[in-house]
Amino acid sequence: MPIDHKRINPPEDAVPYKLFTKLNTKSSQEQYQQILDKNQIRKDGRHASEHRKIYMKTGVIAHAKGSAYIEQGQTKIVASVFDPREIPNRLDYCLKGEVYCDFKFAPFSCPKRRLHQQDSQEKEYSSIMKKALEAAICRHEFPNFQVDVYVLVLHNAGSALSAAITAAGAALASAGIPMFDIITSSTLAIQGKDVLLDPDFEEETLSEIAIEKEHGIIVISVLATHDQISHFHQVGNLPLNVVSDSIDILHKSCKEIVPLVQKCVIRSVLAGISET
Amino acid sequence: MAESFRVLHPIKYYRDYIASNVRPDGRGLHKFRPVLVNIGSIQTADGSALAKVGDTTVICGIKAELCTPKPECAREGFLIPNVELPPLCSPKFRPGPPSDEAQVASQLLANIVKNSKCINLQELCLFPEKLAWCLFADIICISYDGSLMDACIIALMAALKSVQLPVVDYDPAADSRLVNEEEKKSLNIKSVPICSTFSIFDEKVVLYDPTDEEESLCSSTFNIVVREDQLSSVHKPGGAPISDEKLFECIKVSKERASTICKLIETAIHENNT
Amino acid sequence: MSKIREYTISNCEKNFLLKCLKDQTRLDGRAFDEFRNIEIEFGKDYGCCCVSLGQTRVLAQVTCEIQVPKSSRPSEGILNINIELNPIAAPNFEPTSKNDLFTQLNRTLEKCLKDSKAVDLESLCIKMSEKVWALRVDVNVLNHEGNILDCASIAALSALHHFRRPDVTCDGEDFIIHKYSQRDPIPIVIHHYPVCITYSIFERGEFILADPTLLEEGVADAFLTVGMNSYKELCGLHLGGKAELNPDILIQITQKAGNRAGIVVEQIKKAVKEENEKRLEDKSIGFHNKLCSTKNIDFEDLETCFDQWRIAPKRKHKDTEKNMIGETVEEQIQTENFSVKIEKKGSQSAVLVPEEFEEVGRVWGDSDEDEDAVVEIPKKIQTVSLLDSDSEEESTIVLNANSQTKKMEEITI
Amino acid sequence: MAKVLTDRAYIEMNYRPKAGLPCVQDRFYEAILKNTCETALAASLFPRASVVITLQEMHDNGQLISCAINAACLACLDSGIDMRFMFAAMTCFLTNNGDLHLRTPEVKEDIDAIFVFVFDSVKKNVIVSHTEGTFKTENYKLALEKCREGSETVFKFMRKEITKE
Amino acid sequence: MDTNNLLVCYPGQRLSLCDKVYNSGQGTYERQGYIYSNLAGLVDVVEKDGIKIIEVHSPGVQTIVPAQGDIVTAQVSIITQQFCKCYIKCIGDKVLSRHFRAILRREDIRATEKDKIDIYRSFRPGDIILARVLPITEAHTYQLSTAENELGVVIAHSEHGHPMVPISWTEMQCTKTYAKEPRKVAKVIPESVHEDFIVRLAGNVSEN
Repeated sequence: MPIDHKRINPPEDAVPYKLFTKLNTKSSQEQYQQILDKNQIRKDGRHASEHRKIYMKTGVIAHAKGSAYIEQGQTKIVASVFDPREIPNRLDYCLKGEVYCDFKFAPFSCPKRRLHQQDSQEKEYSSIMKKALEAAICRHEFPNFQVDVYVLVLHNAGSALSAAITAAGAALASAGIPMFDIITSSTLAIQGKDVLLDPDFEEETLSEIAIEKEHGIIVISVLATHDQISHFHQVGNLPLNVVSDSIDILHKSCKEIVPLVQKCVIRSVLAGISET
Repeated sequence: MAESFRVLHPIKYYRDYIASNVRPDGRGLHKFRPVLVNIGSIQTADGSALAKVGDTTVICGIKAELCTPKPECAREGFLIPNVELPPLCSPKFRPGPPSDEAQVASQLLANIVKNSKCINLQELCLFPEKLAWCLFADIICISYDGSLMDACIIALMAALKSVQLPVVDYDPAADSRLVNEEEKKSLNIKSVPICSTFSIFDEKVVLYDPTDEEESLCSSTFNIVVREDQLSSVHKPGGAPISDEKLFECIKVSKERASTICKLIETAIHENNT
Repeated sequence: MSKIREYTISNCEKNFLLKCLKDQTRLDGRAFDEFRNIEIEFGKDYGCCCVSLGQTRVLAQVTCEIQVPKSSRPSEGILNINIELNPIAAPNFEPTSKNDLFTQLNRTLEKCLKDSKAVDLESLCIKMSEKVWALRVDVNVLNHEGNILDCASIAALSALHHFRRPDVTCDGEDFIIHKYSQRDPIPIVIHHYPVCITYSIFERGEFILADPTLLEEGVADAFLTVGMNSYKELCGLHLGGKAELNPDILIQITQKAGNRAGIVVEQIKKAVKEENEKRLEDKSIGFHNKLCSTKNIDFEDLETCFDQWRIAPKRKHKDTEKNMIGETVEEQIQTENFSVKIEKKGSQSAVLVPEEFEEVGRVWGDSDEDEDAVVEIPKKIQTVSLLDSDSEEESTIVLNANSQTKKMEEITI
Repeated sequence: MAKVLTDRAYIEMNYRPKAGLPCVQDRFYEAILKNTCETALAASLFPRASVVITLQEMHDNGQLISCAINAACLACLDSGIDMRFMFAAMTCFLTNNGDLHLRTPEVKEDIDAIFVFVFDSVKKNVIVSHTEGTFKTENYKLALEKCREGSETVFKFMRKEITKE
Repeated sequence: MDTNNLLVCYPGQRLSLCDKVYNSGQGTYERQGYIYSNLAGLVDVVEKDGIKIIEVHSPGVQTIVPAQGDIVTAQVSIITQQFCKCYIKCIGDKVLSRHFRAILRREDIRATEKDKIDIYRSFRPGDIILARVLPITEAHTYQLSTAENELGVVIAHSEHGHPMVPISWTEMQCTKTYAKEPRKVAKVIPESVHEDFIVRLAGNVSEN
């Protein structure tokens, strides 16, 4: 790794201590078997089709136009939105405004330390978020301008992408950016016949490994009022019928989150009124 | 109307307020903002804390890794503090490598940690020349509204106090290391340095605990770091000159504030342990 | 903005220069093949030297560290050359961005010193494919008065010649790096001494000037840089600009450069030798010998008068601190300057509230809002629960809200 | 180049270490130097202009930051740009036996704390205070006084150097 | 404010049918015969000629961009022979938290004797001006005009940094040095939204 001249540099040979813990002899299959018991109850006591509890709050960042903080189980994410600004380095006129998304994991947010520079996964998530949010924002209302959306994951306990999209949606709404609808998002992890809604970090990682032939993760975001899916993201190997069933589950789950976001957004409006 | 006046002629706007001994946010000139500490909420980190000074929110997460000590200090481990000012926290920051402000903050924080000797780096060494702990302390600003250093130090110190390191068995002959995660130890934090920020407005009025707007309008901003009843840093990086009398008044105030904030951290730690 | 700082040459300057050349004169009175004076000074550190060529000044510093060798050359050390063009040298140099001039200079210098294998890289190997010395030569241009390259190559070579690396001994598996005080440091092995010699070409090779100044560089059609060692071996040749040059002239110039190289290398060797002798004799070394010939401040006198302030460490009674373990939920702290209140917030938090914040009414929380004002929210029972906590907690980000949500479970389900 | 300020000159500071690329520590020095020069130079007389100050480290034999600040002051004086006042830096060392020295002590381990102060030439007020190590307020006060007296000599030296040419 | 009688909505909320009586206004959009909100804010029904226009306004500082014909407050940053560059800081009486770049060309400074205009005799960098936004073209930046009596410099500082007061259409005078400097001065209009704003600024200036 080259020396970063703009940060204080650690010794070059630092390695996570987890590498030296007593060797975990369990294969991923064995690990997976512990995740769900016979009654479809997971380690944390949730049923396989049960979503974790969400806590949400807007207006956490003083100088942002809009901001939101979300806690989905242990997953903790902050999102902020800034006023439209002129698109830098652009000379031609564009009819629709642009959305710039920046998704970042804090260095301490995952079991393994993350680097300061944006890695490929973060870049991928940024572009997925951009696609998902673009559909919800009335981009024709601010031609030639760009809205900046920043997301920081403080603690990644699974389903970070969907939680980030939900939080970014709430931040956009509280920033007064014109939107077609409230956007919510949900994650589903599939391994064989098991279908886990809103997986935690361990469930998520295990579903990415091919223990059985059919496995994978699906993230969708939904514009609830008009029953539209604004984006669909899938990894792994799944047959078509499983996918369509999954979409139904996810769609339902996304709709269930909507009232929470609505309540949160309205609260921010009322807070705004009492200030002025 | 007042809002547009604030945008168009900010100095005059502030001058009018300060002439009547009050700041636009309703504080007196010599008043501090409330402080909040929350400890140990990020389980993926080995130690973590969130500090909030007024509207400035900072989160510090500490990740421990194993490394070999430097040949010149063979008996010492590492504490690597880095302050991150992401574009998320304020419209004045842009994405990209750390800004000059973030770099200066990181260095100042590293200096304060070194000067105050709050942590004995030798205790982070597991075996001389062979194995040591490297603590990555990443301090990320979530919301930026002035007095950044105050919040950074509180977050870092509170996070350090919450660090739980596993016990490591090291066999120098075979160079084998075994980490026992069941058994964990906390760090021995000797003392807690506390930073207070002050700004000089119009070269004569001292504002305590300035907000972002105040800092940008002021001609000088300086930090005083107190450890127990000693000073561990008086950092004034240029700007308008200050008279001795005002400087020592600020030192006195920071000492009083430091003891209350130390108690605050203690209370939060105690809450965490119960 | 950078254009303002650019050095531009007026037509009359240009014409005057060319006219002078026709009269066989240069503006500074030198002959066509005459070089400016070289001065080599050494700093206190090993491998630090400052070279001036007329008004052009360059500072070079060699540093070393242990690195893993390149996999393609496991038994060779590493040599890096980095030239820095700062605004200190000329106003049109930008501190951050690297321009074309930088790339050209750095590359030519690398060709001359690195690619000609002047430095014995194999002697820098400590352990095959594991540990080698990496040398880094930083060349900082201090003043740009034309012909940076010659000056930089002399500085880099002198610095390398002057530099000494710490000694390393092997103790079984371990390597011990000895400090300068423990064991004498070791000089770098240099096979041959190449330097760059630059000529500028005017009027299609009609006039060829050695060691051009800044103005001459600006007017010249082309320049020719010859990398040459004292054995008259060619170590790189670079022709820049547009000149229709006769091959004969090229050979002629190279011949001349050979003679010049011998002289320059002799001077470098002599300077380093003198410096090393000075070091042995414990004479005063370093830049300050030349820079400040007059001693203006006599600190010795100051010291004696200031040192009368001896400070006896005073002892103060420590205030017996209140024991505040857990029993008091809230504590009022009152001092001369403020009165604050520490409150426990549950879930690993505590908050410190200055008293006046309550008085002013700027409490943390939002005022309780009326649910009635909200229109059309379907209030069905969900698996997702909204934490309807007290307003106070809500305005702060309280991490781990889920510990609070647990309490809410009974209500929502 | 959007650094144009409508009400004063923009001061650009470059601090160059002797070897290697500038790192975080050098940025830290740069910030101190920049803020100091900003207050000392009468920047409001040159709106929409920029002043570039470059410092190149030649040799570090202790008291580097003081030396850099004094060099910057002399360079500013030499440039002929209007200044509100001169500034001079002094370093003071607190050794473990409680003594204060203006000269770098021979043994590094003896040093308890290092103080760097910069004073203005008009009121002799503190422009910069930079400290290393822990110390008592009294020590700080004494070091401040000592440096203030020492700065007189530096100011004298600067005046002499400037009038010489 | 009494929060009981307010109608609060969120983006995507269906507000009403879209028909002859109810029309979609600011902050709303129409889809498949219904009016939906596209902001989180307060619902406002404006009645005009028997038509009810439904609007939604978000609280606090609104997200707005300059539109043709808006009166804006801008700060001059750079002047050249042909144009001056400025930053739009307020639109009408709404303060922007992020300013927009704009250009004021020489021929748009005043309405008469256009060929005799000198930019440096009209504006100086740092001046606060009132200007009108010209029709938005394909160009990337906004174009402004001060070719009206009510538009031009409202706050300016003299060469020595002291505030100045207007003494005629074309001149302002320093309050400290009494030196006169040429400017394209704005006339204060009583009906304008800027009325009390300018009065207050004028008051502050004369205090100094």
